[in-house]
Amino acid sequence: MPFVNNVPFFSIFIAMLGGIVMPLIKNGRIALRVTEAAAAIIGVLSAWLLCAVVASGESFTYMMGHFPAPWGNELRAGPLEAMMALAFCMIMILGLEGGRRDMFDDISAHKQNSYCLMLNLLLASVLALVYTNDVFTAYVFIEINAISACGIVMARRFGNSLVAAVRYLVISCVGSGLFLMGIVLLYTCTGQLLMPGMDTAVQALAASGEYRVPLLIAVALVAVGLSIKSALFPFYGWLPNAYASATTSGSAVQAGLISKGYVILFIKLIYRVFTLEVMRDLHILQALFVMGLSGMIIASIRAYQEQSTKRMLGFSSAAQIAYIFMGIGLGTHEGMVAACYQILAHTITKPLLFTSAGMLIRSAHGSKNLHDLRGTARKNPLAGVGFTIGGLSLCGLPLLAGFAAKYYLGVAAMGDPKKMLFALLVLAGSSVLNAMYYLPAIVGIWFPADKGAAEPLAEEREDKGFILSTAVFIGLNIFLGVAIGPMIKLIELGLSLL
Amino acid sequence: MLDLQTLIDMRYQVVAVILFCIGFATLFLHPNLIKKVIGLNLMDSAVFLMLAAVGYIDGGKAPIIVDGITDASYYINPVPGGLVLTGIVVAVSTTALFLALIQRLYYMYHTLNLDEILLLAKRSEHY
Amino acid sequence: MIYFEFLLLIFLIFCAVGTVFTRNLLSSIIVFMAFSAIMSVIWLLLESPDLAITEAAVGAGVDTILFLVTLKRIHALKGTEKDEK
Amino acid sequence: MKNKSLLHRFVDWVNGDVADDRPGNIRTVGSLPEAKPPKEKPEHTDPLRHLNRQIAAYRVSAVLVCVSLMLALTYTVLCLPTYNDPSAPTNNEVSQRYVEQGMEETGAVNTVAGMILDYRAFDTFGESTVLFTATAAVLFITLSKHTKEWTERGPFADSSKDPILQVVGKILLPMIFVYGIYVVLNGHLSPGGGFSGGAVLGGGLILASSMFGQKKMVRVLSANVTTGLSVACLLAYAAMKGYSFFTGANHVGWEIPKGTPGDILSSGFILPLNICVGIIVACTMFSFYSLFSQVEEE
Repeated sequence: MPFVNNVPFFSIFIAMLGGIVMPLIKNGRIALRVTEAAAAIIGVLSAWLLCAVVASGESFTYMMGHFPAPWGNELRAGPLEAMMALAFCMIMILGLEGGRRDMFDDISAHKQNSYCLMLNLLLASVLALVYTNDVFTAYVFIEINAISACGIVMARRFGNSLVAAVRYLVISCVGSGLFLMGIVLLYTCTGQLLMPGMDTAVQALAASGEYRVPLLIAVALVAVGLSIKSALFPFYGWLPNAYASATTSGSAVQAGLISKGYVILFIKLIYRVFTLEVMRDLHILQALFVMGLSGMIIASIRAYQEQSTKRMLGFSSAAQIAYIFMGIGLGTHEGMVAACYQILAHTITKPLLFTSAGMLIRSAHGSKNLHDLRGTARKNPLAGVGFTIGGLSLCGLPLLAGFAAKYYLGVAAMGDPKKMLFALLVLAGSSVLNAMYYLPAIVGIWFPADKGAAEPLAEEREDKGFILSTAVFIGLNIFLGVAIGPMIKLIELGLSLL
Repeated sequence: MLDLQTLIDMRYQVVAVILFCIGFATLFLHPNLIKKVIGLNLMDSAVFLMLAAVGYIDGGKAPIIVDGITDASYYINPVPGGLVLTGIVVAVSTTALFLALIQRLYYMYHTLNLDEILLLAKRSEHY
Repeated sequence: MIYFEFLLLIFLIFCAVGTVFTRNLLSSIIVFMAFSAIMSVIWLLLESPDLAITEAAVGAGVDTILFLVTLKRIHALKGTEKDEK
Repeated sequence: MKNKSLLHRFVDWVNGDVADDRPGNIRTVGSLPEAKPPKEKPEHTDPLRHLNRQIAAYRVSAVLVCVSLMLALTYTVLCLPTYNDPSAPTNNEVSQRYVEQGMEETGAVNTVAGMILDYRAFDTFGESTVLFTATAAVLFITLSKHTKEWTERGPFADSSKDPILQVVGKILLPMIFVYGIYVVLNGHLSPGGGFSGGAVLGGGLILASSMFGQKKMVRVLSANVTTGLSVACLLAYAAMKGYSFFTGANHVGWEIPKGTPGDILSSGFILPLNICVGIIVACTMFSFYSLFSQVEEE
């Protein structure tokens, strides 16, 4: 076995160890550096793994211990997993750098190391969700994810952030309870906990028609549990407050990592256990499709009505997650590719918006209200550029990541004559809605309300971390918008090797 | 198929489902936060009961090897036991976090009713 | 033996309903503790002594204490404790 | 307004100068607050009514969801493999191997301990991390500058005067500790293990704390000590399991001697792992309790 195959195990362990040693580091700045260093090491390792699996053209399983598939825990890695791990590590570093100043201002000094602990464990749990080959391991790490995300939400300890945290905790307990019930039912009918054994058993059950109702309910419970966790349309109520009340880097990391980890787990489960045919047969994909379509419209409308900047971005995230589930709900291979592209596009765009918005809010002296942000981009042009690029990308301006994702969703929708009309109409409608709330915001931040007065330029000293992170974010966004062909090929390779 | 014999045979699972739904409804519907936590615990216990009932075989012994008998049919299935053990610990951590949050919220809003807390939070946002 | 099982299971449901519908939070928690205790007997019936020990220590022990401490902190603020004295 | 160019009209719209009386259509970037004084009041009450309506809708839908969930699940359960059926899908090669070869492969007589600490050890590592994360999160909520004073002066600071607690505690405490330690150390031989024994020990620590008072308890087991112990044990756990994951996956060999099954010093890493887990769980349970009684009032 080549040594590079150890990377998934090392990634998860480095992130976990980074979290475990945090209580020993009392200084917030050092803690942040250690967190970033851990994420950087994992990022480099993931890039190495990505090169290796693309070169070898096959994915592999990794035994966690001395025992193979149906007995011991296993990890599994292929191009898609490695790519997602790389993306998540990058978002982690860039989000932390972009929101660094806010973090030191918002969180009291003796809690900064605990905050970094939560971030590390969040990264570890997301990585484990991406790599795991075992549904019960997935459950355990979902709980780590929920608890650490809750810690990140309440880091600021204002009344509202505690309320947001308790709402988040209630909803995520419901989600993980349903998910656990789903895997218990699956275990009851199949007798397996690892994906490779479970998939043959599920195929056999689906073919023979035995235990059809339990299978349906189990798959439905898993789907509902994961969509509650990833804030799909009817269950997105917790999301805007949770994102809005965290500190800037917390919002960025949440928007980039949390819901995406669950979606990738879901895609893995679909490909490795349930298969698209069984899912379509049980009418679950259709339900997801409808939920995705409604979410695209309704969450966008809520974002349009929203007055607070970060809550608007939160609702926009809910709409973007609905796009992903719409892609999954198409039930075709192209739909999945488009959904993965949308995951990548949103994962790099939304943290950019959050870090830029955080900087603009600083320029507006901490006011969250959208109309107080007028003209703030003049004070902090880089943040303005970041917000503009991010917003335009989500509106679907060509050459940016959001456009490519939407374009591919549209192309994928063409493949299914029944769903094509709805999908395209809603896609168009949702894009118009996106433009209706992002464009005024973008114009607003560049033009001060009182037209004559030229504001003095940046009074704060330059924040190198923010400059770096914004530049890299914009670069990534343009890269994803331009290098569509190779990325699609990579995703297709990854999906075929899942 | 819905006859008494099936219900008697499946007694653990049926009770587990009833408990699950009681817990789920409490977690979802009861405005009192402490009751929500209790609902969460009921829900988790129900899932564990269901899981453990799956592994039980009449006449099987606890899976602790005695006298060198290593015949699988002599013992019950050990897998659910291990999973439930993990689950119980996860449930107690969530409970503790939940209760700590409740104490904090109580000091801020002086109520345990989530609806009231939401209203108060909304109000403080606007004034 | 099966009658004993039924007795326990019915008791379990009674406790669950009781703990949800009791208005007084303290009694609700005590009923929940009884629920956990019954649960640990059921684990024994299902031949899982590991779970029985854990459930008795965690469910009936630590969980209940955490609930009670929370209640005490909350009641202390309300001043109901002084009223009782 | 009609003769303005499209760009100007757009700029006006952004500025909120366009008359738009539809309720709810307030583009905030544009709508200058002073431009619309009559809208100020409803804007404050509206969200609350909206929230109330939202809560009511949530109620109704939740009841519907619960009822349908109950029906669906009951029906599902009746279709499942029957209880107590030796040929059910769960009694397959997985559990067979755990029972039949577990003793020689892990060295543990207690199959459940062998399963959670050897076959499926990654889950268990995750589980210990859940506990650790929860402690950190509770610490995150409760920690403040006044914590120390509160421990010294709070309602739990002094030893209890209650004679029942003192007498019963003095009898029970040694028994609880001996039992807990026995359960932890014999995890691979008899029912129990790190989690059960750790919870028992944690319960014992809580009892001791309520007997002697937190002022005394903190001298022995302060938050720093419990956190340090948890971190050290988790690191030891990670080191041992990391070693065994790495060697197992890479087929390096270097196995740990298993010893004679049934001896106290047997079954490789399971005994030290159980001790680590036991300490983590006991520290976590105790620190939950002490942190809970430390939350200060504001």
